[in-house]
Order: sequence, then C-alpha cells, then structure tokens
Amino acid sequence: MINNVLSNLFSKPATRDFPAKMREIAENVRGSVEFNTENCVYCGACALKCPANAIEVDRPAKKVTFDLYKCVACACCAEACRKGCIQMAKQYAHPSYRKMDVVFQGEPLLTDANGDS
Amino acid sequence: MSNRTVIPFGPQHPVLPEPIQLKLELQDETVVSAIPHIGYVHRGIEKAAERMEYTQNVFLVERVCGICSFIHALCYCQAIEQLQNIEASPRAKYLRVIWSELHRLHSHHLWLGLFADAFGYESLFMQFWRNREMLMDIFDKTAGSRVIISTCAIGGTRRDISDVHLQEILDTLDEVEKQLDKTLPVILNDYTVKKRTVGIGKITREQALELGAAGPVLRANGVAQDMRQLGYAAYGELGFEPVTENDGDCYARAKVRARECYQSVELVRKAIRQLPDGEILTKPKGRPKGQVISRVEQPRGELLYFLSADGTNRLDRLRIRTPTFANVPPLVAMLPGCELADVPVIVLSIDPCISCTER
Amino acid sequence: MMETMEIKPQEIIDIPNIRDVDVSELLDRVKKAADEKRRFVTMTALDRGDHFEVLYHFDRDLHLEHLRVRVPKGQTLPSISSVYLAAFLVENEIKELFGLEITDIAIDYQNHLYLIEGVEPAPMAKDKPLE
Amino acid sequence: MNILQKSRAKSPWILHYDAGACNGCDIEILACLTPVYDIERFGMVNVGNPKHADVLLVTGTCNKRSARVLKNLYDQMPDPKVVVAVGACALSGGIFHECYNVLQGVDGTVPVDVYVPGCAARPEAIMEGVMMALEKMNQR
Repeated sequence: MINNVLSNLFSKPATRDFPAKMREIAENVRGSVEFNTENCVYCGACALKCPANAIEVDRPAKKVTFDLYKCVACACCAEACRKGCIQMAKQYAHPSYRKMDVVFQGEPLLTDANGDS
Repeated sequence: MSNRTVIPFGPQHPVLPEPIQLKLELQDETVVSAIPHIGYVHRGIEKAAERMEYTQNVFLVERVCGICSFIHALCYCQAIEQLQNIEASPRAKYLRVIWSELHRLHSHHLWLGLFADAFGYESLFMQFWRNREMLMDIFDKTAGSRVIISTCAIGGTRRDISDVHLQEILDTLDEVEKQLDKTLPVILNDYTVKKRTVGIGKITREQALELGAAGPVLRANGVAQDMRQLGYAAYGELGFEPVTENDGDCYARAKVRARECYQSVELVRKAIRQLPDGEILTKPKGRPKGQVISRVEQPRGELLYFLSADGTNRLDRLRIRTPTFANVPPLVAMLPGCELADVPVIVLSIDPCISCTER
Repeated sequence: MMETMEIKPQEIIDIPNIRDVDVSELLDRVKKAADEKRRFVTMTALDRGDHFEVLYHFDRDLHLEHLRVRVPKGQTLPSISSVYLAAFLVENEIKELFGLEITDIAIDYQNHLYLIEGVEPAPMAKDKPLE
Repeated sequence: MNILQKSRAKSPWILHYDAGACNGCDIEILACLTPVYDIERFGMVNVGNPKHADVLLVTGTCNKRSARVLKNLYDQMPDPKVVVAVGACALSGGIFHECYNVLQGVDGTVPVDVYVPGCAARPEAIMEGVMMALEKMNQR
C-alpha cells in the first residue's frame, strides 16, 4: 500500500481542468441533435422512430417541434432521416434556466413552451 | 420486548446512491429483522414496453438500469432475434462480448469503490473511480456516450469498433490491470478491511439456493452458476469458467467480483484477438411471434427476459427479472444477527441496483 | 415504421419445458420442485382477458423448467412463499400490478409495494389504458 | 455581495436525491465528485443531510412516492437554495413520460432553477449546471 501512496503523491493529478480547459471530444459522440431544415420534406420519419416522442412534425404547417428536454440522444432520428437533415452534434446540450422547445418553420426560431419568443 | 426499536434505514442515505428503505428491528445494537420497502423508483417499464414498438423497446430496456444498459439491450435483442429466427453475424457477437465485458468491468469498479466507501475508506473509493474513468473514455470513443451507450440493435450492433480503437482498448486494459494489481490487494488483504467484511452477512449454500440468489451472491457460496456458461453471443467460443468462492460472506462476495475483474480483462483481450471481419448488422425480417425466455449474465447476476409476442409490431408482454430483485430475499436473510454499523456493508455486498429491481 | 395493414393477433407458441397444472395441485408441485433442489427464478403473470396465466420459472443446472396455472378472474391463487420464501416479492408485485388476489404471502405489503394511496390499482391489467 | 453570500458561493454544499432515475445520471454525479472531474476544487461537497445543503441535485422521473420524499428534503433545506434537475427524466420524464407511475418532470413537485438535459447528462454538463445555479443563488 505504501508504494501506492507514494506513486499517487508524485504522479500528475488525474483531474481534468474543466471548465478552464475543454476536453477534446471524441469522434462520433452523440452529444445533441442538430437540425438542418433546408432539405426537410416534413415526412415525419424522425418523429415515428423517436422512442421518447421528442419530435413532432406538423406536415401541413411545415413545422418541426423538437423538445430537447425529452430527447435521450439515441440518434434514431438521425438514422431515420433520408434527407440528412438531422445530425448528432459532438457538443453536449447546455443547461438552461428555462425549458425551451426548438421549433423549425422555414427559419428556425426559438420559443418557450408558451409560444412567446 | 424491552429494548426493541425499529429504525428506518433510507430512503435517502449517504451510503445509498438510490432510494430504498429498510425497516430494521433492533435489539440494542443487533438487528433482529429487516423488511425492505421499495417503490421510490418504480416507473412501469413493463407496461410501457407494450405501448412502444418492439424496435423502440431496445432504448427503453436500456434505461432500466444505467450501469449495465448494454447488457439489458443485449438480452432483449437476443430474445427478439430468437423470435424472428435471425442470428447476429460473428463480428457482431464478438463486439457484443467486448461491450458487455467492459460494462461488467466498469460496474465492478463502481461497486468496489462504493463498497470501500461503505466501510469508510474514502481514498480507495476515489482510486477505483479514477481507474473507472479510463473505461468510461472507451465507451465515449467507441460508442459515443459515456453511460447509456445504445450500441446494441436487433440483429447485431449499431456501431463497429475500428482497429485504432481496438488497440486503444487493449492499451487501456493493460493500464487498468496494472492499477487493479495495486488497488485490489487493499480490498483483499488489508487488516481493517478484512475486519469489516470477513464473516459478516454470511449465508449458507443451501440458503442461497433456496432464496434464489443470483450472480456473485450465489457464486460466493460455491455454486458455479453463471449465465455466460449458456454460450450466448460469442461466450461459447471464448472458453469460460465461472469464478466461485466458498465462504458466503461479504468478503467472499468482494473476492468474487475482484477476480471477475481480471476475468473480464482476459475475455475482452481474447475477444479482440479472435474478432472476425464481416458485417455487423443482420437485417431483421418479419414480426416477432411466440414466447421466449432469454437469459444473460449481468454484473449483478442472472438477468431474465420473458417475451410474449403475437405477430404485431407491439409486444404482448415483456417481463424483466433483474438480479437485484432475486437478491433482495437473501439480503433479508443476511441482516438478522448483524450489528447496525454493519448494515451498509451488507446492503452493498449484494450490489443493489434499485432501478433494476423496480423497473 | 408506419403500418398500412393491421395484422391480427395469432395463436402464441409456448416456451419449451412448460407444464400445465391446476391451482389445487400447485403447492404439491412446487414442494416437489423444492425437494428436487430447483432454484426458484421468478414468476410471470399474463393477463389473458378472462383469466390470468401465471408462470413459475425454476432453474436446475442452467436448465429452465416452468409451471403454468390459469386462474379465472375473481378467483384467488395460493402463495408459494411458504415453500420458497424468495417468491414473496414477486407475488406482491403480481398482486398489486395485476390485481390477482394471492393469499397468505409471507410478507404481505397490502398492495403498497410500488404504488401509494391515490394511484389507480392494477395498472398492468390489459383493460387499463396504455399510458 | 456581502461576505456571507460570497462564502456561500465559494463553497456550496450539494445534496443529491435520486427520485427514480435509471442510475445513469446518478453515477455521473458521483463521477463529478471523483478525481477526474473533482468538483471539490470549487468547494462543493456532497452531503447526506438536507439541512447542510445549498444545492439540491435531482435526477430521475419522479413518482408519487418519491415526490413526497423530494418535497420533504426540499422543505428541510435552508434558504437560499437552488434546485438543479439533471437528465431527461427529471426534466420531462424522458423516454418514460407516458409510464403510469411517472410524474412528468420534477418541476411539478419542487421549483427547478436549472435544467440540465442529456441522457445521461455528462459530468461537464452537470458541473456547468451547478455553476449556473450558483450564479442564480447569488442574485437572490
């Protein structure tokens, strides 16, 4: 045990210096869902596949509502999208003070649950 | 009776990361009886599995337990594969072994740390958890997430592990093994640790069998039963001997898990050496129909899934029997006769996973 | 994926090694299993509309064997916890979540193992909504 | 900012309660306490006693039974206090939001100050969430 104590005493700290230094994120990390609605045809495949029902697609209104706070980051939607509109961003989703839905309707706009910007 | 008191242990207790309540009846300092009270984590996953499509259920069952998520998904996927009459490709089978053994390794590290914390050895807890982070990094790199890795799919796996990452896993395992050589002797040989674990929470082999114990609790009583002997995934080709101990106390259970750490390291190495090339996903066809039971070995013991499907895209019934659920009756038998101060050590010695138990 | 045609439920094929027993001979059968040193694994309840199907799973040297009883709704099932104490948790669970009355459980939680007062009883029954 | 507020922000004590999680977020919170992430650098200590705590970290889908315990713990904490809900389950129920024994999110039981999304939330996100909560506490 003494050896262990000594080697711990003289080795570099294991601690990562967060938040001063952000760690390099590995490739292919399923951080958060990223929408790119340019090619979106509002087919609703992502909404069907989502196990947490976090995505709602309103086809007539051409509107995609994504509830980040239900999302379990399984990447099913990204796999289901044939148009390549959904990608998994490497960066994790950041905390927030309010619950907000991400809504896409042509131009993406951010509104809170009550609908006001 | 004169000095009998009932003490509630939990639901929020510093030793327990999860809420469970034990009503302990004490005569002075000695526990006379213990009754577990659960229900703080019950969600109703079995019912939800009837609502969701059988393909979506993979992600649901993964979240029965965050510590051994991959193994839950594996058990479910194997059951569905059996119903649909498909078989995962050889490469997928080996990848499944690699991920499940890494999960076992990280779970045992986690447990050894918490166990050390339970008998008041905080620096040992920190050491095990520091070493565990190396394994979490592997999950991060190979699967894209630290805890719930979502790589198992019906018919194989969703991701492949590249050669670069395989080498990285081997390097990490060397380091993990080196660290284990340093830290495990403390759990196994240290005088104070032995004082708190040897002879504590003892049950006999007959009791363990009668009370339906599972996993390390059963194997610590000399019963060589490990579901990996069934040869699911690629375990049949890897050669496998269950780890057993004979004393049936907290020390023996710690020893089983400590030796299983080395076993898991060896199994991953072997799996990587023998990893065949090929496809990773067999496309499933048709709908699942019929009843099936699938069993795999979790870090905590035997996991059983019973599936009943009627040919639609939803399951008729999904029954999950988790190892901690089986280990609660032995716990009730272990506690009487021990001292109040030993209760945390004994409770942790079965490696309780309450979210598994209640689903 | 979206379903265009609803497939009708079909007859379900059983798991192997299953033996149908009557409620009256259940305890004798279970005692026999205990004498032969089988390890009690768990129980599974299925709601089949007018009756419950209860499966008892036993293990012996990695080999599973099952007993099956059918209990019409409204009737009771005797507890096996006098033979296998390990069954008390799962019997409480079935009693609470399915509403199948199981009598003489060794430790009876009186339908409060998982749910507290004010929650609708027997949520796992098939006639309960799926959410 | 007076001296009391300043010292509170320098050393916030954390109480962690699992209201029904799958363990994923809980082990990530524990990972925050261990050497690699080590939030004790910021003076944060995990305590077991609600009366000692300033920050309540809640994980998991809340059900009716654990909601009672959660409310109880929250009421016992002295003011000023902040609540950080960690993980998809605690925010909205996540994948379990339609299960029969799940309350959809803990914000129906206790007032939540910071929402940390993710399944499971990464240790970095949890730390960021706690720091955001402290900022909010300082404004009180």
